[in-house]
Amino acid sequence: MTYFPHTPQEIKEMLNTIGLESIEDLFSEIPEEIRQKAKENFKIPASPSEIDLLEEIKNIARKNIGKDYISFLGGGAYKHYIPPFVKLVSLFPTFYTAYTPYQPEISQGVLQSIFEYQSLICDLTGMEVANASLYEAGSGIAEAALMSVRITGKKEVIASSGLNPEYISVLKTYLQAQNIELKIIPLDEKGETDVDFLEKNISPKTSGVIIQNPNFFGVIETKLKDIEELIHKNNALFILSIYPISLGILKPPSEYNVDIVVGEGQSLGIPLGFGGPYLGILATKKEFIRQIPGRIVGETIDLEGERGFVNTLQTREQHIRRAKATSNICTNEALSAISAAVYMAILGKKGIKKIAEVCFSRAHYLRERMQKEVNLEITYPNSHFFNEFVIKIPENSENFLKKLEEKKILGGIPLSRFYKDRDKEILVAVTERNSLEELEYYIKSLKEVLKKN
Amino acid sequence: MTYFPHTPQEIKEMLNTIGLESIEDLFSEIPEEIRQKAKENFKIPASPSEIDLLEEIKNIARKNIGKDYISFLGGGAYKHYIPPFVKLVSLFPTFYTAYTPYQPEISQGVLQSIFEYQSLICDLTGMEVANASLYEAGSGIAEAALMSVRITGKKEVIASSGLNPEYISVLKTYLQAQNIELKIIPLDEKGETDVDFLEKNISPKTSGVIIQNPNFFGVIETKLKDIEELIHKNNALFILSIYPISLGILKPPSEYNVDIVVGEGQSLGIPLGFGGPYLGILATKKEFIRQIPGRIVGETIDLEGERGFVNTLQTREQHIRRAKATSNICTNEALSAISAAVYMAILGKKGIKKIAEVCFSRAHYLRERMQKEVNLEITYPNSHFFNEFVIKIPENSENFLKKLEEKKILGGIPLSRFYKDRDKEILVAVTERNSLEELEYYIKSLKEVLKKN
Amino acid sequence: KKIPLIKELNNDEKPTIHLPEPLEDFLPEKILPKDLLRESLPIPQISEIEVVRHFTNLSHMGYGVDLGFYPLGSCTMKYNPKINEEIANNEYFTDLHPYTPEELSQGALEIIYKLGEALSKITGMDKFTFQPSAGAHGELTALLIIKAYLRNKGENRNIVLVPDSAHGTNPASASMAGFETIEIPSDERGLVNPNILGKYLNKNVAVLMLTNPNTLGLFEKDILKIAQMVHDEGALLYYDGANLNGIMGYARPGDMGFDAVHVNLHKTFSTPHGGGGPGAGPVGVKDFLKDYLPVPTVEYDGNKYYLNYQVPKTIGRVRTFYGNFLVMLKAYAYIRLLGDEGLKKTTEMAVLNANYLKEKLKAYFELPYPSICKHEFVLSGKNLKEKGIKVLDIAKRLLDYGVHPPTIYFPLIVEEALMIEPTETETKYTLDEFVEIIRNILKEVDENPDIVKNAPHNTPVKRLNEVYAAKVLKVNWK
Amino acid sequence: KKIPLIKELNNDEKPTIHLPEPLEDFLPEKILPKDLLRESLPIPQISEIEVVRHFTNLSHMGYGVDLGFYPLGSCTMKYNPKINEEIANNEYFTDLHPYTPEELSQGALEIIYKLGEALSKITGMDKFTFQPSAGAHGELTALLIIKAYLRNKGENRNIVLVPDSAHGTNPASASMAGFETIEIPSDERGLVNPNILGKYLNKNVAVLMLTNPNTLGLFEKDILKIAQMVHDEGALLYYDGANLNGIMGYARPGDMGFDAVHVNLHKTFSTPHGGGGPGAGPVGVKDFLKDYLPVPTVEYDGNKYYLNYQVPKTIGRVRTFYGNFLVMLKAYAYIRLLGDEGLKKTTEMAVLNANYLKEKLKAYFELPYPSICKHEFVLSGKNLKEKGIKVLDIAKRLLDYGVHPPTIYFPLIVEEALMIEPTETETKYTLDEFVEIIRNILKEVDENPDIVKNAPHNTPVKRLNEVYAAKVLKVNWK
Repeated sequence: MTYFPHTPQEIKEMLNTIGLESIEDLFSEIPEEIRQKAKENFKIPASPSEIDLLEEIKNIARKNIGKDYISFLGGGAYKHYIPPFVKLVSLFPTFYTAYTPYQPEISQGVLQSIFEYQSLICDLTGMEVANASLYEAGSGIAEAALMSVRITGKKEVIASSGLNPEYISVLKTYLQAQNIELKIIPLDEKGETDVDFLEKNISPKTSGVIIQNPNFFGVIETKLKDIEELIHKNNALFILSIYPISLGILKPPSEYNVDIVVGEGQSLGIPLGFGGPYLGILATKKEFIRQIPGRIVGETIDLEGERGFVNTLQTREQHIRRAKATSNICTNEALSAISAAVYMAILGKKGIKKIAEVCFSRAHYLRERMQKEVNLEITYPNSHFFNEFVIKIPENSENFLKKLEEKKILGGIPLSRFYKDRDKEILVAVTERNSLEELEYYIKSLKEVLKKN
Repeated sequence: MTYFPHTPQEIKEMLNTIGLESIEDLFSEIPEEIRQKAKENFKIPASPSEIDLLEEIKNIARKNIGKDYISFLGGGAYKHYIPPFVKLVSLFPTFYTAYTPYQPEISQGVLQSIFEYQSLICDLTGMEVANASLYEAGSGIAEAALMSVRITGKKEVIASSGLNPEYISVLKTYLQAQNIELKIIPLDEKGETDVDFLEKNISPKTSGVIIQNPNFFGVIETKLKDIEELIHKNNALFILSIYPISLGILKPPSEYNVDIVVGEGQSLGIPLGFGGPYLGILATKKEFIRQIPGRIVGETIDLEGERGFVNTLQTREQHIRRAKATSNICTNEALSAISAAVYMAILGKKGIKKIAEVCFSRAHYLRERMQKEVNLEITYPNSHFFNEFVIKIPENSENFLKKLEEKKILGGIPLSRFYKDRDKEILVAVTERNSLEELEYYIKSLKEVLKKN
Repeated sequence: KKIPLIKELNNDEKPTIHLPEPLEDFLPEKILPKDLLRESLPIPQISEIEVVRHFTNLSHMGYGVDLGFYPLGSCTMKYNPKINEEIANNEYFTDLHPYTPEELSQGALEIIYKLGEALSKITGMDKFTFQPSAGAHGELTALLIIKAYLRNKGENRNIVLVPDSAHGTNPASASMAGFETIEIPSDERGLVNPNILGKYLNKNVAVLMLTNPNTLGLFEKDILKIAQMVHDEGALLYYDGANLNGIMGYARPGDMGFDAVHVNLHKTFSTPHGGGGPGAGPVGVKDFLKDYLPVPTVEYDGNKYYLNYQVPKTIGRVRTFYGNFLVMLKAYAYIRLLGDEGLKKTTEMAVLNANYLKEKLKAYFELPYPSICKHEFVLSGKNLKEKGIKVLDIAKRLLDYGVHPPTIYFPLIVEEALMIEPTETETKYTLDEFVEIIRNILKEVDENPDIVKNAPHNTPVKRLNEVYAAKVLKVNWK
Repeated sequence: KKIPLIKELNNDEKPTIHLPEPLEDFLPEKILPKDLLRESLPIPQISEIEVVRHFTNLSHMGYGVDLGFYPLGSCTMKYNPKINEEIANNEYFTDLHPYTPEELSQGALEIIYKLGEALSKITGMDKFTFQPSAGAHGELTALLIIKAYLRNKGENRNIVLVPDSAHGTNPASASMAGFETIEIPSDERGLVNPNILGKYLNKNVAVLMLTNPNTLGLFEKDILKIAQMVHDEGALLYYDGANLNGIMGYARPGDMGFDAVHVNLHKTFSTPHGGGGPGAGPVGVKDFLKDYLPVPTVEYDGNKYYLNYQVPKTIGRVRTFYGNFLVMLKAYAYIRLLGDEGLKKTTEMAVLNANYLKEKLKAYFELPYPSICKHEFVLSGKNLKEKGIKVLDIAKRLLDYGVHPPTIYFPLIVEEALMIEPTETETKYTLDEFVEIIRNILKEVDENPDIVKNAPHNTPVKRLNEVYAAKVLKVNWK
């Protein structure tokens, strides 16, 4: 079984046209030794039918029982409401079964949608230009760091340890490959990037500084103005990693004079999907446009002067510039970018702001109840946060979370997953999909679990 | 909250254009008394949000726990495999958000699809013409009976009691309205329509005779030739209700010289959906085309002589012929018909035959195991059947089925649901979605339940 | 781009999809006598990719509410919310067999029951049946209920009155229910006039069928008087719910004196029309008629929902199972999302849009009934006749501008009728654009009439010959 | 039909969708200092129906495999089975958070693990990582693994060799991995010639990157010899899996001597390309490299699947989480449905289609490398130059005939290249039709060259000015 549509008669005719006798003849130049090994070792059982396959995979899917739990997991991927039309668009045949729009005249649907994605990202971040997408935030941050190296001609990147630890890990991998130095700045007692420490470590050798806001611990960085001054005084670039939904209420990066905005776009209408595909956002100032990695869609005119859209500045890209390209990226996450565009369009400014407010208010409500009613200690109690915060519990966090799992709650991410020494802290995220009943149930369950201890 | 897109400013401008001051003014001619009552009694709470609504209805949906049971329910609605593309087509915007194609030039997609549906139904049944769909089989059979009355000018319809009891019930309702007599013919000991009885009851006054094949008890009617001769000798019409999938292997109605074929099209790619929307199939001989109820799509040419499709013979229909129309049907089941067309196209002759063979062979295998291993008595043991058969159990069928339900099996339909006196019989249906493992589990469970008795 | 018929791609040797194999020992040819088996199946065989391309390309040769303005009068082509599609695609609904035991299908029964409650609130009726699959089916059902009621009272009334502006389904349904239809002429206001009605009312009249607002989009102001007259004569009053969206929240059929109603879920409650169906036409009745409803009804005993087959004087079934359940589900979601205020606002904006558009368009056509309309209005294009232009030409030319034309040649009482229903989901911008398009077309009528007479030009096919179709009657690919 | 930008429909007063309300007492403005808050959000506000129409109309201005032939060379635009979309839409996958505890996400981990096993069988490699999100990402990952391996051995080799026919991603990935790239000229057969290769091999060479079959669609016959030479020199051999579909079932990179490979799930394994992505580029390595794979890997202890962060010499992460999981899922379903025989047949029919089309088209263009090809082949349109026609014109004219053009101007070593990959899912009929279209266009070149030079004519926009775009650089709607 396969999806080929040929009849036996056609196969015969076609072989005849080619002048061969058998299908095997089409592979005759492959050394016999190689073919023999394939014959012996290439063994994969086929499913008996589509019906069986659907059943088989449905049974595998059901093992993901965590899906049915009340979830407070965040840490870079968030359970947000996806308006149904967003999902329908990703099933439009001309979107999902198209390749990269190399032939713009028959690809205006994809191209205009991506142009609108770029525009909406600029609206959201306040930046001047955005690209057509990168894989996700981690590699996106690495690309931004490399961009700062290309632009400044310097080879030292500084990152706040408020950055998602997975992003830091990716960054290390990418920078090490090109012998670029990476310095990590600690947080202060408020859970914000330690500006004093940054001041001591930044120098005219620094190419870029990466901050995340809200940072991995949910804390809103309040000294971005100071940080920006430090960075630009040293002729480095200010790279900020953002959580798009938070920009429904938080001051946009442009107002902090950020040079490159990066971020995970998953919250903009893209399913959790066990980690991917997601969407790497990258936006910057127009002056840096020629150093942007990946594709960019631009407006143009056709022979009759009508508006149309094309991939532009392709001379930066690998298929033309090869070893000198701004990045090796070719396949990106176009369909995710389209989803994000549809998401932002259908919510609009009011909707995005409201979602941000619901996340914010429910998270603050939950944290207050945890403090006041459950007497839980909060890790950065006096810091500002958006929809995520760290709680301290009196025992090993993994044990504690297991007890919550018995009540069908995924209570948060144990910080020990990333920081071996922080084994009694949990990162709790709240979104608009956590109903008030869920918050109530979480509080109730916390009380029960703590009582048992 | 509603789906209107107006801004307050626009509403003001529009009222201004109309020359009114308030929205209320638009309703001023409605008597105050009526408006007041509406104000007092029109109370429906709104859902707090889309998110809440989805959650609320998901919770209601989960109460349909029978969906997760292994099911042997049939009796006119069958759990068949629906190829995923069939479902995708029903979400194509130009199909599902269109009205009846009154403007054929911009509706060629729907019209050609329905023309192809009609053609595929003709291919499947062997008939010459089919309409664009009726609601479902029950009212379809009633329409066919009325058609026979119009064509023959006689007012007496005979139906086999092998006809689905719900169809008989619908038929009674429709015929009684027009004072048409309905006679019901019993089955013989093999579970087939009693031909002798028919012979005694049919007369030149009979307008039509309705047989179902396979009949409600799953039995294949083997004397259709004899029945046909009787019917036509009396200048009545032969109406046959079919199960489309069975025609993958069974002789088509045309070969029995059937005059009107009707049937439930649900098995052709339409979800069970708790009983609807389904698809009423109606096909007949070309000579009767002007008496067909409902819409018919025909091929034509455009101004330039190119092929195109339109609704045709509209002079039969209610919007033109009004009280003299062949039926009152207006809205039909176009989208279900398109699904059926896609279903038949994607399976093709080979696929439909194979599905029929899988249903047939698994049903026969199960029945044999029930007889040989479980020692169950079969109601019509020596009759031919397609994928459905009646078993006898030693106790009240509803009690018996409850015990199977405890094992997450819906073992079949208790005949007592329709025939009060047949309270120890169960109608069992097998389709290609009943895997061999399911059959095995059913046998095992039967043994356990019977042992307990 | 020409799209072939599936048949034209047929090749018997092409593969089908990956299906399970039958059990060799139980193949039909080993078990059934040969004369029961078919020799060949003439259905075409084409490959999966060809099927996908075929229907995908066909879908690009169409139009729908999701593509643009669709002001088809009396059809209520409003936006179909996508959330309802998502809800109706839940496997716990789509994969549920109608004979699933009640205790295992409580969710589905709950939806039906609660939709009935909501529709009762909306219409002012006491109890609903959901068997009717479409508006016309609802009409038939209601007429059968009324007939059974009258017969039960010993009355053999056999006349159904309808206004001359009525939907064609009204008289057609009356015929199917075994009644005769008599048409009442509308008065100069476009309304049923009690004085005229009086002449038609007598002891043979079983029922007066009205749609209110009527097909001219006008509210039957004298409805209370009409109801009184009908009831005084011992007849009943039936509400054709096709236009309920013009008054929802402001007036309830039950409060106007109607005894039975049908509601088109695919109109007022926004379930998609599917290129012709499925719809749903639930029927609501006042208490005194509820013993006549089709079986089964869905009931709630305070604990559990159940199917009730014990309706004492039931007319029986009008279809199998319980109705177009998945359509009900979408309508229920729509009602639940909007609530009373949202539904009322829906009506308000629909009526606002209609009156605004009427005001804007009356400069270009005749407006036979100039009063405030409800959700739709009717223009007459007879002023164009002298230029040799029919409203059909205008309609076809509209296709070139990418909008769906209004309903034409209905209602029958208006010459060269253009029946326009913008619905509440259209923006003012769209309405203004439509006016501009009409203005352009009328300019073309003066400057270049042939472009209008031979329209459409930009569609996948040119104007189609309907007469030819009815002559050759090629209704399948054989 | 012109489609406005969303921005052009903006009106701040328009409603958003029906969302929950925030808790009044915990509004940001009551809690956060003002200077952290934004004053306004310039994102446009338009209504739901407008958004739906906007994107639905845009979707009707495009092309995809589901609409027709898409012989874009090196891109493997085969049919994307719809069953895989259904599988990947299951909420138990789509709604699963990547940090869900392992015991509660066993299904997802199982899919990743089993896909790794299957790809190992297909490629002859020992272990896979799924972090790479695309082919180029896989190249980078593999190069970093190789680099780490060499550094661990104390070797500072810094040269990556690629043939001059290589994909542009190869040198670009080499740069990102901190290597220098040197191109090896192909020989007159279009292949890497061991004699030429010998001149480039030395102790600075870290790796030779090959795609086999290469971008000319030709199998590198001397691959065993090449592998020997590379390994003898202490360098490694890397397989760019973009063309795996040309040999799957007949040859495995592992058996040819490759040490590391990437596989494009969106090419060979038919996951849809999404208008540019997402794809997935898992990397497989031989045993001696597996300690360098990115963390975490997915493992199975005989009882339970788990994430392993303890990879001794790991290069670290190349992205967050575990890769494009939903893409993996589709690829897994594809492989499971087809099995070994189906996959092999896939290759056979792809190669048959390519050779058939090559045979038919060679009359019309130059065929620089006439030997049997694999899944694709390259023609040269330089014969048209004297007529003033570029292959770009041919490509644009093809759009008018409703098919997607081949890849043009690649590979760089062929002048006026047309790179054609029909894939196995195309019918002979489609191929014949394509030949006929080409024949027609070439006739037009002789008879009416302007129609070709100014093509396309039937598309939503006419030929677009790419130079102008790069000049004005209008990359958003501000």
